[in-house]
Amino acid sequence: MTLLLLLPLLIPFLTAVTALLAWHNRLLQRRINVVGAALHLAAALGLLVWVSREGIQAVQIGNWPAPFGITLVADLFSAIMVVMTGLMGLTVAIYSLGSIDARRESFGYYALLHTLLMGVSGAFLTGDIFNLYVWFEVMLITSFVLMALGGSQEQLEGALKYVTINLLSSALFLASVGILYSVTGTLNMADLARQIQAGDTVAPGLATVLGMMFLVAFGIKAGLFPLFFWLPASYHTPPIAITALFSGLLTKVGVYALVRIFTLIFVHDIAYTHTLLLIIAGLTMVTGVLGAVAQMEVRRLLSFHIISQIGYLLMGLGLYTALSLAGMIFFMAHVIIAKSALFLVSGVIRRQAGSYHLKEVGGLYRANPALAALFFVPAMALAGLPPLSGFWAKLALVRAGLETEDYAIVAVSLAVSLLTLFSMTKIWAEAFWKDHPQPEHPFARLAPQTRRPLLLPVVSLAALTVILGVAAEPFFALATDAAAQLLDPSAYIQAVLGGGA
Amino acid sequence: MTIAVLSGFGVALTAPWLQGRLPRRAGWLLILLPLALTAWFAAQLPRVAEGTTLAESVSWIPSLGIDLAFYLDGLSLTFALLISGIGAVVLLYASAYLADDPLLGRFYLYLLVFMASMLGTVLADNLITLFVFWELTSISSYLLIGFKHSYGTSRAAALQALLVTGGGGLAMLAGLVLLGQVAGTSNLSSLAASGERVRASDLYPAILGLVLVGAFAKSAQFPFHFWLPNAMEAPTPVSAYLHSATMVKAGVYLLARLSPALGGTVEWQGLVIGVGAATMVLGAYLAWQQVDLKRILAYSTISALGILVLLLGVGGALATKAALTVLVAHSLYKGALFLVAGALDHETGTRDVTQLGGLRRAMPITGAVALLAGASMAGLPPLFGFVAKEVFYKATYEAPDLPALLTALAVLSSVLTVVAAGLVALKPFFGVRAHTPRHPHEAPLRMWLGPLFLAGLSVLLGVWPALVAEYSVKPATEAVLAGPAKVELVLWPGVNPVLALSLLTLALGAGVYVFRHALLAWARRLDVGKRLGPERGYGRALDGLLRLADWQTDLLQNGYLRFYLITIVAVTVVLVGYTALAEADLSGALRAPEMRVYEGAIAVVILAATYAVTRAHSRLAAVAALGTVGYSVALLYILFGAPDLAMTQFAVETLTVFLFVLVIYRLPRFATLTSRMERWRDAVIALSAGALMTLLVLIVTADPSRAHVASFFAENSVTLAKGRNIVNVILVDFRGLDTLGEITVLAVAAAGVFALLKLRPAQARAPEARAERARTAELQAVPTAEAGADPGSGD
Amino acid sequence: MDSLVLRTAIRYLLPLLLLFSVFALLRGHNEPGGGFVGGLVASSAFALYTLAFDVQRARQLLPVTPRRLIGLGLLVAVFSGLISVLAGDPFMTARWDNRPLPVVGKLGTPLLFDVGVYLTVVGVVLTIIFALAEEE
Amino acid sequence: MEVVLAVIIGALYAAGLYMMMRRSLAKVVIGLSLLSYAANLLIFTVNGVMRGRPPLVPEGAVRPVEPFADPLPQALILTAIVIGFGVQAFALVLFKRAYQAAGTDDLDQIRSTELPKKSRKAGQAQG
Repeated sequence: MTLLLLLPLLIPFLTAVTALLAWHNRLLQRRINVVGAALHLAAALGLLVWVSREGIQAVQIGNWPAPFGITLVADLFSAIMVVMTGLMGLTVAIYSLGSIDARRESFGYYALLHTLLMGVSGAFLTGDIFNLYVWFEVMLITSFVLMALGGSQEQLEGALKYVTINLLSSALFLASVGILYSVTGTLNMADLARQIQAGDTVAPGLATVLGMMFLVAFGIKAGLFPLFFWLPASYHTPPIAITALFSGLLTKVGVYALVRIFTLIFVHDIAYTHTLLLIIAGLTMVTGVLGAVAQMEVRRLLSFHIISQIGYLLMGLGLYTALSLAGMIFFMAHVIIAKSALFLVSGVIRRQAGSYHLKEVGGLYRANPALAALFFVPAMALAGLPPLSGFWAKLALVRAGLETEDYAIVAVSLAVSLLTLFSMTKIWAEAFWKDHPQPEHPFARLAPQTRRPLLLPVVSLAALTVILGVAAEPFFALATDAAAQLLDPSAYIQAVLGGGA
Repeated sequence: MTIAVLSGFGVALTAPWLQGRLPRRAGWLLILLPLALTAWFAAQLPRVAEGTTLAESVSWIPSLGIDLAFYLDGLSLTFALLISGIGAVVLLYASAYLADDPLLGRFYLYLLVFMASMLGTVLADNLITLFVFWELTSISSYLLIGFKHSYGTSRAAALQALLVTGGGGLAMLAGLVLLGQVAGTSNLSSLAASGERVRASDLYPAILGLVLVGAFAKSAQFPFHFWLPNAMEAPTPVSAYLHSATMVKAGVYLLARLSPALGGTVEWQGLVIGVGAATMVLGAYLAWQQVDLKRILAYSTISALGILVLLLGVGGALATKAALTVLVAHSLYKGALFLVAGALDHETGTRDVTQLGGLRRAMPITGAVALLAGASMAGLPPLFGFVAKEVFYKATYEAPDLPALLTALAVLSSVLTVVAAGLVALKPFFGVRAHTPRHPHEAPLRMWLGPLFLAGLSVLLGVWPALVAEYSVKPATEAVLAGPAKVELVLWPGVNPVLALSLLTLALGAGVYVFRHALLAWARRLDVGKRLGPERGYGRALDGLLRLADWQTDLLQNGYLRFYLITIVAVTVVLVGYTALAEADLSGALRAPEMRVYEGAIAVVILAATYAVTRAHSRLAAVAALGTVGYSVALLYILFGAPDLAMTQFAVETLTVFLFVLVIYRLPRFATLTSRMERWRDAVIALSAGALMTLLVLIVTADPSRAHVASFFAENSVTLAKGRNIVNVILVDFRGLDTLGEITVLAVAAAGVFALLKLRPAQARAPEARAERARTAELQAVPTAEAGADPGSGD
Repeated sequence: MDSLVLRTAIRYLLPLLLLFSVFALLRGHNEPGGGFVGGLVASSAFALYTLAFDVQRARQLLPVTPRRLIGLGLLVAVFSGLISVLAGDPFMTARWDNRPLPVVGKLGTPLLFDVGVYLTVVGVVLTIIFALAEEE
Repeated sequence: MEVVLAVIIGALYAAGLYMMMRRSLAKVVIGLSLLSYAANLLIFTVNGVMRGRPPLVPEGAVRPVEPFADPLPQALILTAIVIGFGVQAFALVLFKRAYQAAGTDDLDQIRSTELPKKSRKAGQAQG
């Protein structure tokens, strides 16, 4: 069974290596890609089932006892995130078949895609903070390459900023890990949690300083205010499948890391750290959504919305109650699905109406009613309209905020929700309702062989936002359990370090 | 009941398909649903009239305490009947009105979704479930208002309605959640019992304010009223259904529903009566000044909604009874009149009252319907509108506070309503036959049957008001009051002051109608609404929002990488530095350096080389200085017991310098691009970051004695891991997973370099040509990233 | 960078450096060295060769393309970890053959892992250098 | 010695960040190099520098002679150096390609992906 913890890393790794070795056989790569992604999702689901049945699971790599070796550990939150990774992997893998050009395919696109999945899964599953750094780097370098793959001027310029800022973040992350090790003598996160809670090896004040360093390092990757600049500068430049994948996974790994350290390790001074998190959450929501309001290019608009949604996730973390963390986890699943669906739909908009720019498109409401529905559902989910997935997520956060009497953040989150609705209706009104600016614009029909790979992922994701909303109970119950594990890390520590340690 | 609500959604989803299959019959088939619902609800009338209530509950999201709970009492039944009954009428009407529209299927979809949501709203027993359906009515209303989606005005009106009602809805959500928390229950039916606790809570003003904002926005109360006239962009059946008979009354429903828990306080009365009265007068005042039939009706709807809110604010048996009577009367006559307006528009091609006249011969049935409904609106006996106006006047006349003022305002608005009724019901059909864009005929059967039915009901209930009193108004009033009430309605209450007021109203109304042109000119001169009205506020807010968004985005996301880096570094310094100074123990950070001479020499070399890097004027000098730093660092590693590190650093440094030389020669010479000021600013920020890191190192190294996992590695490296080089054992065994990740990074980096160099965009131009920089032209027509990826070359 | 001295020197240096790199790899478990250092030394040797001659000739020196080398290295590394999984232990649990060999010391999966690292590093550095040199 | 190393680390950070804030692409990439030296040296320093004493076990012994340098930070730094090398190599080539594509190495002019609304022609403002 412990293999289940490893498979989410091994499957994409082997898929990537196989694709690398099959360098000249594009067709084979395409097949491997889909099979690998499907297996990855299956393994992730298996892991989730296992963890939800048997509790938190850990495996000591190399059979070295924790905290000396590296531990892979899956609690419910990790397992859920790995499932989301698998889901994104599979949908994007399929969408890519119909949207990635042959040149990119023959320059290792699929190998890169799966390496990214490996890096992301590794980050979710590792129980070791330096190992987390390594997986971050795997994920980052892969995203650098995917971002630049194709070499257009836009991509290169976007990648330039993306790379520089993220390297700054990595350097800070690395330095923080070094200091953390020097003051605690351990890299194992469960062990770190124990030591900082005990407070004897490391002074709480110094621990808070370290927490701030990690906050900035992960905050850059998560796209928090005012560290998010790399995201709107670059996310709209690569092909849309890559943008969708990034939007679904990359910033979420940053958020995951923040959640992990601010529920497991740095919880000794919540009044300081988590209040700060709430303030940043509010600012991130507002600046993100205002950025979106200002955009007329669909991909840029959606990119700014990523930031705004990160604010909600951070709000759930900052409130730090069972309900808010459950809401945050549910929100995470919701936003990954809804946002990726929107990006993928915008790719189809571009194909059919000829542009990503809202001034240059229109008429899709009549030309492609199915696409209209496929946009409308995730868009409304993102805006938090009931009974779609986003509503329950926001409701949980709002309720948690009102319970803890953090009225300001609740007010901000509700106002931002309205602005989200505003910018979603902007896309709807311009791309779908409005007539096409060129009256005789021919709406490109999707060729049969691209139709299925393009629409299947979109349909599945849109359906998921509906299911997650209408039949929210099992998912929310799962999120509640996951939140309980986050709030009381003793089981996590126990699973990693064993009874006696 | 659950089925009754959910069936609507199910049927709705089949509507577009059905319309595609059976373009002629779909309407007739779909109408079966609202008819069946009407029948079912009607069948519940006797039981509910006896005081029984129906409750159903299905567990939905127990983790959040949300049930799909429904509850049927007199109040919800009255609403449910209006919703399903008028729904049937409107659906039938629309099947003719929009017969030629290719999107009719989608229209049915939205309309049925709306109907189901509206039923859900009035039947829901759970605060959150209610909100879910409430928002669904907003979104279906959005889709319906924007139904004529090609027109910018339609889209703008749809957005406006959505933002105003949706924004109110969000405030209401917060209010409802708080209410649930304070009351300790989220069941509407058990809320009344915790009324005391709610009203005594510190949060009561907040709850009240938030809930009222939501209700007022939905029910188009001042100052949120402006969205309703604009929503007349919707096809007329939509206006009739959503924007007069049902959706706008959701706010009224909520007030009625929550009044046992929230009502009766000074705050409640002040706010609700005040807003209701203002809305009532304003709506009536604006209604008769309009020329568009639908806008006249819209403003008079606003006025009627104001009356309802006012009456609920007054509270008590009499006012509540009056509110419910007006509600029913208004839904019947206003629904009919909207449909008449639609028929006129459909047949003549215009809705401008000044262009309509003398149509009674061409459109006799429509004319008759208009006359009956108009009479009810004006409050003429023996129509139901008259009965409603009587109880309305009685309620204001006998109001506990300020009866004189309220009655005066009621009369004023009713007078103007009479004028509006005249404009809608008389002007188009009598007088000189005006020339219209289309040659008018009588509307088809499906377009007069429904309105005729509604107008007929106005007559029937006017003559026999006890029917509605017993089955609807009485149980509904009891539901609102959460207790028994004596409710009777009669057509002829005898001669009393209220009757006198009614007659006065009619007389004054007739007078104003006759002299309306003169009065209109006078009123227009006085008009301040256009300049200062809340709609202007909405426009300003929207503009301001867009400007703010642009400003903020240009400020933050300005494209200058160095600005981004400066911001990030500054934030880090402030956040970490402040925390360090405020929270950490700095003692021990300051201490004297201790070192050997050769160490000092290396230190000096590193510092000098580092400085040289920043000051280098040529690329080669910079790379050389950089290399010096790297090799010196490697020397440090040797000195301090890290031979593996030193070897790796040497090797990597050599390769890095090699790469730098290969690449950097391709880049232009160094040039000083920034001003002296900017350089100083950057230097200060960079130095403070450096100082912070120095400080951190000093703090951490002040206390060197700690138990590390290192001892484990020392202990087991040879015995268990069979290696004497502990660093290597860690790399390949203890922490082999790190190394696996690391070689993955390397592999990807190599793939990336390879792809960057070998995979160029299809139409790459020579760098020299680029360097010429026809910059503007290029930016205008940026070849998109996917130029090569898309349909043409794509796969 | 046409230099006769360099060309002559590299002819003799190359085998020496390669030998040294293998030596660094094999003894890395006990003395300073290991897969990284070994791989870097080996690839530096090829880098020098490329500098002295040209990419074509450097490529001809290698039996496989650098890209294959990367794939092979990664596979070897992961395979060394999977051996223990087949035996039911956690991933990357070391397995040793207890008979010591000269120079190498004992044979075991960590050594195999290090070989994977070595191959990957050589493949990576050569991919980068060849690609860059071909740009010139 | 920690004090001196602390100053060196601070200087490396300051220089690295300063270089990254320049407008020239080449300087930014040099700054990145300095930054990674700084981070590596920081890990090395905060974990206790000890003259001599590499973490090697003498032949025949079963554990190293005390006191010895903590091997774990060394392993971390080694990993970081190698990762840094890969990433740097990529960044270098990326910057070179970006220069070729944009036709300039002035970062203030490399803004085509996010030009503010009102200044579509701002590109040549500061040539």
